[in-house]
Amino acid sequence: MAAAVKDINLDPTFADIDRSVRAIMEPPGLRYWLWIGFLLALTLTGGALWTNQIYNGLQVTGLGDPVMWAVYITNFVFWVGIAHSGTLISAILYLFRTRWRTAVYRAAETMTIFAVATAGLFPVIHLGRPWFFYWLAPYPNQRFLQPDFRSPLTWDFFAISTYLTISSLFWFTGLIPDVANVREIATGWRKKFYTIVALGWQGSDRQWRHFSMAYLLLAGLATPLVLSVHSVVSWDFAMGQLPGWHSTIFAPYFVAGAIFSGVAMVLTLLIPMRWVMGLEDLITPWHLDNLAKVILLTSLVVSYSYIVESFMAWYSQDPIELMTFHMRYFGPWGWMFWVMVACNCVIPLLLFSPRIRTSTVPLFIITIFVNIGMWFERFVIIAGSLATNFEPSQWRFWHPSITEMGITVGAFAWFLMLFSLFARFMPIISMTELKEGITWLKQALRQGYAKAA
Amino acid sequence: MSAEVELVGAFADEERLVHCIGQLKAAQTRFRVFSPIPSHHINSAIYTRSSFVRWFVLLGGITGIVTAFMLTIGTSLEWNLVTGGKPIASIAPYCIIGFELMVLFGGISALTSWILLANLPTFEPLSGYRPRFSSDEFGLVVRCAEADAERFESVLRDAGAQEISREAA
Amino acid sequence: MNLNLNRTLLTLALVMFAAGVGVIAFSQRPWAPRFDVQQPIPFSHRIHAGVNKIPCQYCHEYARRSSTSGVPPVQRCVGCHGSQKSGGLLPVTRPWTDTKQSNFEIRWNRVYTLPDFVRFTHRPHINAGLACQTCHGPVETMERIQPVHEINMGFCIDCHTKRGATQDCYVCHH
Amino acid sequence: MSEGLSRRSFIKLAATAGAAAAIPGCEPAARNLIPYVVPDENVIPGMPTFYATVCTECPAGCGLVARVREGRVIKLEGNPADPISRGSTCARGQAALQEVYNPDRLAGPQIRGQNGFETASWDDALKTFNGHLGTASKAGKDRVAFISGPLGPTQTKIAQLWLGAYGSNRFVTYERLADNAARVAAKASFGRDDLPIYHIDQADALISFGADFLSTWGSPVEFHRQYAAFRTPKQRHGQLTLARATYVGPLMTMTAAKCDEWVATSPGDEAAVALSVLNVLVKQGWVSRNSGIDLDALRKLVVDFEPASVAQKTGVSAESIMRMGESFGQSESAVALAGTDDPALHNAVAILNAVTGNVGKTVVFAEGGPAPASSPADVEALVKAMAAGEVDVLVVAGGNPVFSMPVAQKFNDAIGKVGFVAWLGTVPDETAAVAHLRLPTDHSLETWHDTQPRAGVHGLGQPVMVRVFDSRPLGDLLLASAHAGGAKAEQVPWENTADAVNAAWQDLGTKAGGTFDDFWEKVRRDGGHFEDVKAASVSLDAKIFQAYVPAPQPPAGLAVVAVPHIFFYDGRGANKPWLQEIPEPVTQLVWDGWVQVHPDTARSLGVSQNGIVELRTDAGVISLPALISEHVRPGVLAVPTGQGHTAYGRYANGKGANVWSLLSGWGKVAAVKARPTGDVRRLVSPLFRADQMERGIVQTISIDDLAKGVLPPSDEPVPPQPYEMYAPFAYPVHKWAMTVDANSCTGCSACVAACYAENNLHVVGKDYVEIGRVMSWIRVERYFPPKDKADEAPLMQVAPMLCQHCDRAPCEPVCPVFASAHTKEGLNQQIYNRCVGTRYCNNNCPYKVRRFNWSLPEWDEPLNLQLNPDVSVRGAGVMEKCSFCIQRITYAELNALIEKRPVRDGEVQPACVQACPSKAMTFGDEDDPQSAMMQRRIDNKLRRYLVLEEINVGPNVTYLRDIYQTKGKA
Repeated sequence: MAAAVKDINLDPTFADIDRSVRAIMEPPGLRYWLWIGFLLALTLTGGALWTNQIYNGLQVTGLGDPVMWAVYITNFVFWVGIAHSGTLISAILYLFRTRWRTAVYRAAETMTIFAVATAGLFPVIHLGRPWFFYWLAPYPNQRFLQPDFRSPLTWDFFAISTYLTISSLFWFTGLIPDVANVREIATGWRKKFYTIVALGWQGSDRQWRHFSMAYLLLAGLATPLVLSVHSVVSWDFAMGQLPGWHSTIFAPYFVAGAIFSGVAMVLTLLIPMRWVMGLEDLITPWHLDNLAKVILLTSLVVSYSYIVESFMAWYSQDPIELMTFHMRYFGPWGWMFWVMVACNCVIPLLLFSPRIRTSTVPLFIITIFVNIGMWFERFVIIAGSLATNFEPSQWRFWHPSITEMGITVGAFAWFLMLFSLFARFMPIISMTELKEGITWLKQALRQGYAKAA
Repeated sequence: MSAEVELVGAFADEERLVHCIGQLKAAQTRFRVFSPIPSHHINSAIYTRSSFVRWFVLLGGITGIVTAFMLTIGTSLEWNLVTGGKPIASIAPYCIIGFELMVLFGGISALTSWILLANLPTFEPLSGYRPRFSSDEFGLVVRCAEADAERFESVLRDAGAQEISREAA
Repeated sequence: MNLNLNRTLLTLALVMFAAGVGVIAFSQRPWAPRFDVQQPIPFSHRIHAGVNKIPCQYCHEYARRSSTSGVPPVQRCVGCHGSQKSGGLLPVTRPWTDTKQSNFEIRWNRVYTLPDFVRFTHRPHINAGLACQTCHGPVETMERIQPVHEINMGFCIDCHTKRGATQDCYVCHH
Repeated sequence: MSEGLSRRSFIKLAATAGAAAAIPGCEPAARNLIPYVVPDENVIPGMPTFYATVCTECPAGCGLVARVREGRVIKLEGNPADPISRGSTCARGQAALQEVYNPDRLAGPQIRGQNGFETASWDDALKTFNGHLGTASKAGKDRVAFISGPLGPTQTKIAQLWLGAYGSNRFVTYERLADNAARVAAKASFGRDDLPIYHIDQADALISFGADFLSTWGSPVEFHRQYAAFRTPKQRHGQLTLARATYVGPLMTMTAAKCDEWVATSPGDEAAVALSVLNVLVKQGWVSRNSGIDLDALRKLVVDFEPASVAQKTGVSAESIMRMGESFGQSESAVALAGTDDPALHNAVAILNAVTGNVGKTVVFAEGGPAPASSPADVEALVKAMAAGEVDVLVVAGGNPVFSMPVAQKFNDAIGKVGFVAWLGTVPDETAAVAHLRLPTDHSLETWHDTQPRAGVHGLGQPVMVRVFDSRPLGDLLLASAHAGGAKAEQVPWENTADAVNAAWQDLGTKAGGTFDDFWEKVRRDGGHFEDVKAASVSLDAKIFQAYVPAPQPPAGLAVVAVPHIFFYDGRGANKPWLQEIPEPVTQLVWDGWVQVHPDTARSLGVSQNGIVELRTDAGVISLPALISEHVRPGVLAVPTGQGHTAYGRYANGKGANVWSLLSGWGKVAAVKARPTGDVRRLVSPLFRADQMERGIVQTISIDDLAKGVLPPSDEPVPPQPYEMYAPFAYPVHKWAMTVDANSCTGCSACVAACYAENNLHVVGKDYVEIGRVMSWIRVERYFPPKDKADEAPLMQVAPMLCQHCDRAPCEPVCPVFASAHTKEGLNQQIYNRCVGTRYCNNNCPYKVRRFNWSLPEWDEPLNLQLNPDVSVRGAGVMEKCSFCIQRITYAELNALIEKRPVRDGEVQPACVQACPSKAMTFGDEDDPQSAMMQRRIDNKLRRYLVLEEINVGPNVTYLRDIYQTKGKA
């Protein structure tokens, strides 16, 4: 704890915390609305392109045999991955009583919700007949015909929807005391809104009692869930027998990758946010440092996975497998692989230096690289393996189209828009947990760690 | 029987509050605590048994698993369509559905159960609540016979309540 | 437990009930065709099939040999009605009695329609000894044909399951 | 087809039945039901009717069976009774449908006015027609001329009578790909006017000098069947041997690729090589004694054709020549074929066949052959007359001379000199563009006609459907015109073609015996009258040795060779979308023309792949993208025929370039100057890699290993089902499966065309083929061996690749909605209307045989009338794939069910199996070990293999290895 005591800021009283967080939620200015408007425009563009795609069929994409999955599924996996770090920070670290999570977990979890919401769009977008997407869900119908529960895509459907539900519940539960807090000072429509959202929370002992238990259990449920979800996503590929997909390490490999990209995305969002909103005294370098360490660790795990994957290909001596990997490194799309290696394995090594870990600008740049690298990783695995399949006569490499690019950009805008809106209208930092944390630490200092725990 | 009153004491510090709770429990009076933060000190000071929520969650989880296997196996047998030469009711893949539904049902029952057990949603505030109890102060509301009011006021004051107000119940 | 809780529980119960009812109602597809099909000619199945006991396949002659049951050719009507005694069939018989008028066509309106992706054929069903009424209802009692069953996949597969007929999707969908 | 079905009701039926072509969706098919007034006793609505007829796509004259639904012909199949097709077709035959329903077909008569062609009524059109004819005939004799493609006996007769009525006998048939040199040689060496009948199947060795007999030369479908028999290993001298085939020519054509050896010569050198082979035979004393020819003359002829010297002159290796000589001389019976336009070669080949005693065995002249078609001389005479203004009225009924006539003839100028040109045909072509009057005639499937492709084969073509457009039979037009021209009834006794054909067949009937009605009934059912031919005894004309003129030296420098395209033929196929979309078997290119260049030549020219090359001859100049490949002789620029149309409909126009415009003479070779223009046009192929990287897609075995009974060490068979996690399912009723013989498959793609026709596949065009959106359910896997393996492999490895209907199909469990599942009869079913389009199934399909509808399928009216009503048309966004023609399976099963009998073996034949001219594919029931399909597997244990067997998905298509002859062995 010594390090923590040194780094963490113990001065703020409950009142200070409330003041600074409530300050964020003052009615925003023009610059904010311009930003939102910009994002909205991009989102709508993406929506228009999608409408056109539904109307004209998938011919507007660049897809073709054999690369029938490319950008859309890559985006799907990418966003699901992003989502994971949120749950990691809010649930898993909660169970470990990690203290540095308190300041950042609300932001991270919000990111989770919106990332899943974004990811959930892509399986529908990529469908040939999106208007029938509900056939993946079991529902009563006159033919008694239900989805095939053996299909990884059905697993996906269940996993993603469960994940979205559970993290929303968890997120919502955590929000209630804070909303009740801001309810007390809010005025006008906000007052009404917060009053309804807070469900009449007053923080009585009885409410806290059940709240705490439920919060604990939700965290307990979310923890295996987060691991399962990305494993299931990875099985979309591992279950296929396509060389480059058919690999047993995919589940842990993808989960690590997910945490990696997710935490990077958290920093990508937090660093500008704390600067714009003046949260330097709540989100301290100490937090950034810890997050950076997580990135470093997962980066090493991911690099290890790359090595194992290639080793297995070599060790199997299966010519088809070998050829797939040869093409992955040196084929027409080889550059993507090397971009990915650079971004995911080499650049993060800089984080071994504590100075970089705590200085915002370099950290920010590194996280951007990580995001790019992880997007390419998914593309290389998905599209690259498809392009070099079993049938040499049926190889073919894919060319992007405006539609795919536009929808991808639109998705990013949609995500950022939701996040920005939330950050201004809801407590983006959990006051309750900050207070709890500080109280806890004060006691810890006074009475020694063991007694307080 | 004389009329009852409520004493509302505001505390800045959690430990004092906890100490005070101990005394009130000893005095076997009825009281309620408002707190801006979840505190297991307060919780354990008041309650001996832990919340029922966990039983609801267990129930939800089990329901989830059962539903999942009934759904998957049932619908497969309804049509017995062979895919990929796998058995009609192939258990292994269905376990994944089982797991997901267990988590889903468990989570939903966690939320509903805690909200209901906590008497939420409600829009009639509990007596003795002050807005700052959601922000930076702990509140201790004691309900006692008018006669005992002074005694408990002193208890609160000694415990370190910053201010104490009295209102008719 | 106080008032709030009960109220909440009640609302919850109501919502779930409503949802359940909704789902069941939805699964019954209330928008399915139940309309009253008008025909250009006041032809009565009741008189032909009911009163006069003409077997279905006398007119719908292709049912046992083909995928379609076949609409009777005008010739078939005239076969019986052509002679002078028949009164009410001038529009049909005229082109046969006077040679100057060119052939004309009767535009019957379909009563039973199937989606394009269904490859239904009559002949196995007739040859399996199914009565036409099994799917088309008591035609011999109808002045004008009205659909009795909604012919959807549930209806087909239900019968196929009962009779142990094939359940391969490919048989009808290809 | 009887008259009961009026054109009007046909259209109505088309409307209702055409509803099957609507997009899958919940809209009801058609709102109205319109009954017949009088039912047609031949037609049961909803059930197919079959009519026998004859194909007129090329002079081979294959017998066809047309499947007709509600008055529309929807599929053509080979006529099993016909001795030529024996129930098979080629891709061109399949695509004949797309001429019947071609959207560019002439819809009604047109007269040239001030501004282009104006539609006219039939009366006006015929008045103009007969008017000009009348004035012409009054102007004097022979003022009227008639050009057409090869016509059947009866139509020829009609045309001549009609000409007679207008006092002319300028009757010329024009077929650019006709084997004129062969006729000259047959006359010179055997004194015959007809062409011989070949029996490749009875030969033990074959040498083809530029005869691409598997794609365009002679009668490809028949030759496919014969060649498959020829290539089946036989016991000779107590040892299992493979008959050796060699191809001599400048380009590795499809035929060459299926031979053991391709001897690359410069165009024109074939004759020298042939004589050199003869030299070997003479020296080795392999000349049969009893052939009764004087050996000295022969020796004198071949003396200066020592293999060594020839090799040195032509660049052909002496070993190859020796090998050819040995294989030819040592075999009991052999056959040599000549396909170029060099009479010297044809003479040499005639001698070759004769002196080895093969004339009468594998090369048979038969009595009663068809009357010879016009010779180039006749055509030239007519053109001269036209140029001299001696022709007032020219009637062109096919052949499209403007497009393909040798440039030196100056046909375009000549036709300009003709006062009035009437064009009679189906789809207006370049010749129609210069006509004054265009009359739409019936397609051969819409009218009566007959053919006599060779002695003993009389094909009868009957109309199988009511005409789609407002057209008339060619015969009827001419007869009517003849009568209008005042022809006497005793000269021209018939009113219409039907009577004429009927009359023409009277004497055949009397020859056959029995009453004519029975005969007529029979021939209409059989699609013709077929009798055994009496072989004529012929002997080599001794003068031939003196008459022999040495081959003209091939042009120094670069030479351009026009290669007849297997699908476009001389160019008539170019407006059929299927034929444009199906890749050419060897190059696998689509929707374009190209010039095939050897890498060395390309380097010296500075040409790169896809770079546009300008070809300039004394006759003309064209530009085409280059295809760099090893499969052409250095110094030779090979250009496929048929593309480069300017006025032949939407699918043909502006594709590639017309190679005929480079050739001044009747030959297919010319000296050429080539230079890269610097522009680039992408040549597009649905295939990506040409080497199979030892993945065993198309596997091979040498005849030696086969004889020894051992497998190549590289591929020990994997145990059938090594590790099974689950017990396999039982298929008690049927288990449909297929056996494919890679040894018989030539890659001709007839199966692909048949699949397009049967399963309503739509064409996507060049751009979409390039990005992998081609829709064909079956494709030809075409691979070439890597250089280092070239000696231990066939020249080209081909096999059809279609859905393997795996027992443990990887595509099935990944579909979230059961759109892909297994039936109780072992089929892997793809349910279009359940598919949501995740495309996961295709990602997981190791064979990549699934096709996704990227866009809404569209057919230009009235091509949609050809759609098969028994198969749904798939909408955008759904996956589709080979169904083993489930509609045919259910059809057969229902028939069996109703007739209370089991399904007979061979009763179900998927379209591809049915069409395959070399019968490389067999379909049947795996539960029935007696079925032909299973027998074929059992008889070829050593050659059996499964594609990608190691991934253990349990495919139901078993392949048989391609057999090759180790190089350097005879």
